[in-house]
Amino acid sequence: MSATSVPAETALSRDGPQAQTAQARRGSLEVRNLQVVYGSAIEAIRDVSIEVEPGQIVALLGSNGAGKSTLLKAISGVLGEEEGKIESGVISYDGVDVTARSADEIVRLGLMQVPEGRRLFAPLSVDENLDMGGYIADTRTLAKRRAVVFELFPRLAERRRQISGYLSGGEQQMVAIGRALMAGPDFLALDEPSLGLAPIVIEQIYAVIRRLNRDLGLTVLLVEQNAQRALGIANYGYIIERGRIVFDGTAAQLEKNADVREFYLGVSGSGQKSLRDVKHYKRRKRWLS
Amino acid sequence: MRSGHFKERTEQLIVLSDSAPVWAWSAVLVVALAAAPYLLNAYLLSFVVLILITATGALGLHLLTGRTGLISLGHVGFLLLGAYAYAVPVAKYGLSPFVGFALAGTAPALVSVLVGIPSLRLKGLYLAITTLAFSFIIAHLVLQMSWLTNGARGIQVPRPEMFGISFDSDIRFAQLCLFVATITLFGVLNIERSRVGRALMAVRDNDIAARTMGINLQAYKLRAFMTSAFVSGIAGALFGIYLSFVTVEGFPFLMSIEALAILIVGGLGSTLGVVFGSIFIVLLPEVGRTALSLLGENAAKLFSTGANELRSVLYGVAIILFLRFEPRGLVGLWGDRKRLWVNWPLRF
Amino acid sequence: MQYLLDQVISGIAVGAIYGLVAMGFALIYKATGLVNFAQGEMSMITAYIAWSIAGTVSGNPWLVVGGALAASVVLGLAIERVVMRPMLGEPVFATVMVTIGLAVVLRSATLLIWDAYPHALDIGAGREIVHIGDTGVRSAQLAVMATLLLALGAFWAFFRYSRIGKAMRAVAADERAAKLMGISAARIHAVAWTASSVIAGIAGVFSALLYDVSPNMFHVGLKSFPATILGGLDSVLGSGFGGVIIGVAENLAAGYLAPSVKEITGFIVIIAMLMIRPFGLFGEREIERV
Amino acid sequence: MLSRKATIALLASGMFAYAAHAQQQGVTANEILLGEVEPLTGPPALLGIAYNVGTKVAIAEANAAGGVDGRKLRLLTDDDGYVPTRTIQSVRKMIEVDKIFAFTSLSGSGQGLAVLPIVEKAGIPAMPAIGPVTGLYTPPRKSVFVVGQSYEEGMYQLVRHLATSFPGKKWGILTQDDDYGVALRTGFARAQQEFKLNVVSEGEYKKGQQDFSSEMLRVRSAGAEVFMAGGVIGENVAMVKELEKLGSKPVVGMFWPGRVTATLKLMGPASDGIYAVDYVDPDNSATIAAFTERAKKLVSEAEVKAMNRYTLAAYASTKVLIEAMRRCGKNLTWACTITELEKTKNFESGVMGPISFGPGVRFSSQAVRIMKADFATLSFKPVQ
Repeated sequence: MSATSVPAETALSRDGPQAQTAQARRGSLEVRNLQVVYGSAIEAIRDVSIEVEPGQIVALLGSNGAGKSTLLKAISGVLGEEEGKIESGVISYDGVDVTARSADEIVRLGLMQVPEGRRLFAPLSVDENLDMGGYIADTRTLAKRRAVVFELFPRLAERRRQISGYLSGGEQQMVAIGRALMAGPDFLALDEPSLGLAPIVIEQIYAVIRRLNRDLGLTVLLVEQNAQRALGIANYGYIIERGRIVFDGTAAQLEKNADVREFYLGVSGSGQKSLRDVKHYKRRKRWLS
Repeated sequence: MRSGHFKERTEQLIVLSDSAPVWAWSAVLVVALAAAPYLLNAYLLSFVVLILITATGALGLHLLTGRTGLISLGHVGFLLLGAYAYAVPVAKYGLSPFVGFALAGTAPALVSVLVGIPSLRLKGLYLAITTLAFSFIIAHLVLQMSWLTNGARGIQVPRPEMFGISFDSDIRFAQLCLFVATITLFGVLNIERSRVGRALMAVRDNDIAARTMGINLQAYKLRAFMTSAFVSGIAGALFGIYLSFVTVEGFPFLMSIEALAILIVGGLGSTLGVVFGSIFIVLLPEVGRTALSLLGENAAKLFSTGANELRSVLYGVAIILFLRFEPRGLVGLWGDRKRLWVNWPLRF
Repeated sequence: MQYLLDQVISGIAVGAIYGLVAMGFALIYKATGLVNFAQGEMSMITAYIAWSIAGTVSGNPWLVVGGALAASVVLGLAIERVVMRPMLGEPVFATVMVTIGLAVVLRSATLLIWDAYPHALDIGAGREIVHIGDTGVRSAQLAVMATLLLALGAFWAFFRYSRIGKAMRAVAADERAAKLMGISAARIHAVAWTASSVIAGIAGVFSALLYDVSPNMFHVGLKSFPATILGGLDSVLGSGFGGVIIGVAENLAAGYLAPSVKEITGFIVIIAMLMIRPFGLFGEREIERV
Repeated sequence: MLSRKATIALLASGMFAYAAHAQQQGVTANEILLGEVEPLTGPPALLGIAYNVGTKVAIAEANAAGGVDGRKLRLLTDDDGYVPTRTIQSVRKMIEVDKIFAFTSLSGSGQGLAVLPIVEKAGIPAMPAIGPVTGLYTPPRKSVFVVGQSYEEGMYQLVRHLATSFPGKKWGILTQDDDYGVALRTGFARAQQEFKLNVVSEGEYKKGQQDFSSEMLRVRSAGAEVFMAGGVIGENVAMVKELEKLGSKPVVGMFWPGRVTATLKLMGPASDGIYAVDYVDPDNSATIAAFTERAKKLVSEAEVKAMNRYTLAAYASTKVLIEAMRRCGKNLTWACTITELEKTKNFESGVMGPISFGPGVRFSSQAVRIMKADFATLSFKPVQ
């Protein structure tokens, strides 16, 4: 697998290897004091700041409804779909302010998102889904990138003519990641890639994510509920609760933190959870924010 | 205006209204409407009558489209059926208006089963199309069965006489329409807060989930169809009486579209919206007329024979602009005002 | 036998017009998820513009056709930009209602700009009678059939091979995901509206050649609607075929049963078909994986 | 709350309208207000606009001659788009709000029938002449006067003429699926029985239909030699062009709503020799030429262009009304106008045969004339 990784890198980057070495590495994201409101009434995110450095894998952990997906939508510029609005704060990517940019401009800058639940173009074939991922690229580049995707996910090469809606969940996730790679991104934001998949498939997907980061130098922002899995490959992590960042630190710090262990990794200090502990944690969370 | 009021118990949620001011204002409205016939001239009264009939018909559609989420593009078919089901026995065979109104409700309701059965398989626009097709087929059959319906000649419909009251005068007829519209409105509000009403809403919002919760989809959809057709049929009968002359031409396809427009302009899914929407759509052409006449004779001369078409253009533009700036309908606008009041000056 | 042949051939010619308009319906539905109730009106406006051009260039067919095409492009773009784009992201219901408002505006504007009289569109071609065996057809009828075939081929290739065609299918499948791929939905919508306006315009010009321009022309929208349903709302090619089927069915019903049945034949055909295939003959069954 | 506000507004304006009125409504010291409702938008505007011009010409003429007993006439026009509900609204408005003196039109046939009860109850004089169907004058209504001819009678006369001119032929007929079509068919049936016509092809089409290929194939294959085209304009044109395409050349007869120059232009040479029937004078007659000359001085150029046979129908009907009003002199009331209208005997309007009403007679049955299309001059010429 590692033998073919060099051409893969060449093909996937948008500027080729020369540019890659000539410039500073790309794929840095900074979100500062972001506030998002839905329907001008419901505040989904408040005062959130995160930072992702080029080449990092950063995990964003949180339970259902914590605001993870909202944050990703804000970053990708697709909030408007559900009457969401950025009230204040700044999102900058590679030093460019993208807060008010449209989705396609952000893609052109090299930031791609793999949305929650895959969201493939169900009636389109695998090949056509990949084409759509590379909508902004030209035909020759597309062919090269497609080869890389098939090399990463050999299964997709076999199924390239199939209607993507009929693939299995794991295969669909592969198409979703492959589709994002077709744009030649520097930064990949993955929204719950393990959702609803069998452990063995999750294993494969995570192996690919790690490879994308290590071999191709992609920056990864990993949104997960599956904290253990995510912290296993992340450099740094944020915990978001009820629209606020309540904790952040390196993966090691997070794994060591008692509360994170208890509530996200399912490991209790004493082995038994008491109501008092929960209350204590909730109070802490409030205090932290 | 009350603020900071929350409903905490189911009873509070399903009661028609737990607010004394709402009841009081409703009473004022009813009294005003009851008094209106005595105070208005025949022209203004005819708008009131038209609004009442339109609202009744639109409430019928509302039960189907607004509450159950089944789009109908052919509701004019039920109106037409209702009008004929009233006109044929009453005007042609001299039967009592009671029989006429009973048939005006039941005939469309029975026919709606025929339309409803396909609906059990179809979704969204495909269903809408079968209802559209149905309305054309109904019109065709009415024209063909001239032994019963007088075909294209139409039937002259007299004003009814019931309970020993002659509804011949405009005032009495307006009162009849007010009575029917009020009964219908209360009926619809009552259906909404019943088990059936909640089931219908569940069907609208997610029919697969509704089924898993033990709601018999087919039965409920059919029931929605039948109730809707019944109400629309009664409205059709009233409309026929209002027109005093029932023909297929008096019920053009455009009426189906206008009925949908009423729901959307009012705010889809809202019963109050149906009332707002009916008022808006019935009065809109009149607003255009007034606006143009305010421009004076010169404007009329400027456009020569085109002045009326210009009014028609304005009507279309008004609908577009309205939806552009208030896609949630009049009820949305109303809700905004209310929220502004309640939440001001703290927005979150 | 000759009678049957005559009925079928003239049915195909009528059906080709339905088919073209129906393809316009399907195209907009596919790209935007909307039913455009102003389709017939768009077709009518283009026909009137063609008539106005024909009046000033004294019947040079190429100028008329070129001018009408240009006008339909402008019309499609303008409608998308001015009327539809502001509604982006609003509820589908409200947006469909906007197309109904648009239909009212276009219909009245036609009468405001032109008049209520029918007029002959004379481009110096199209009215000649050609004989195929014993069947007489007007050359414009042959041309409209050929145009439908051409349009079917062109759209097949467009959806299969062109990037924007594939993107249109992607937008139809999942608009937000398409956005995340950098596909600009607004641009796709603009293309769909323009293409739809152009084929509706072509249908309008043919219809004007065969039956004159008149303020009744917008009826073609309602008449073509069953064709779209028959073919499948989201199937552009299917709608084209659907038109031909409806056209022939109408003619056979009127020719063998009674002329009065003609009007509802299309609707009966689609009800029967929906009982068998609830998503149209060529429509895609919604792919639902739970 | 909107509805509450609206109610208050309605209440206020309602009381306003109840202000006392002195003499007969619509009549002031120096003005008389007339009103008419007709389709001015949509495809039927074709007849509504032309009709409106006719009324205007009649009024302008009367005003130019010093008005009615010194009072100038003013016309109020409302568009109903041919939709009965809107006709009802407009008629109510004109009676109740605008307080007009009389109606010069109550829109088309179906619309006219729908408003008849209102007009009858108000007792206001009305002269509906766009679609003079039987229902408008049978049974006679006190204040409603109809100038024209029924479609039934017109059709009967046309068929009678063709049946005697072309005896022993096979007949075909295609009519519209509305009251107009029914009336034509009734007239046709009467003639069919009387002349024992051999009818080989019959049918109805939906109003607004464009393509008539299958219907005309039917007509041809049935071998019809005389064909009655029961459409209005576009439909008749499509039928004739279709017959031309099929190489079928039956004798074609059509009806007065389609008897306009536009029809001939659209049909092209195939229109030559088509029979038509009408009760207003033919286009190329001296009377119409004189009328057109007068009209040119009284109305705008655009309005002259919009004229057709309905202009003449309106002109004659309105002229009768104005004449009756004039005879009332100072004492201009509804009762007097109705009485004077009733006394109308052989009134010459200049564009059709003499007009007469009588006690209990609310229909001036106008003699019809059979005409034949002449493509070279784009006109209909009387036969014989």
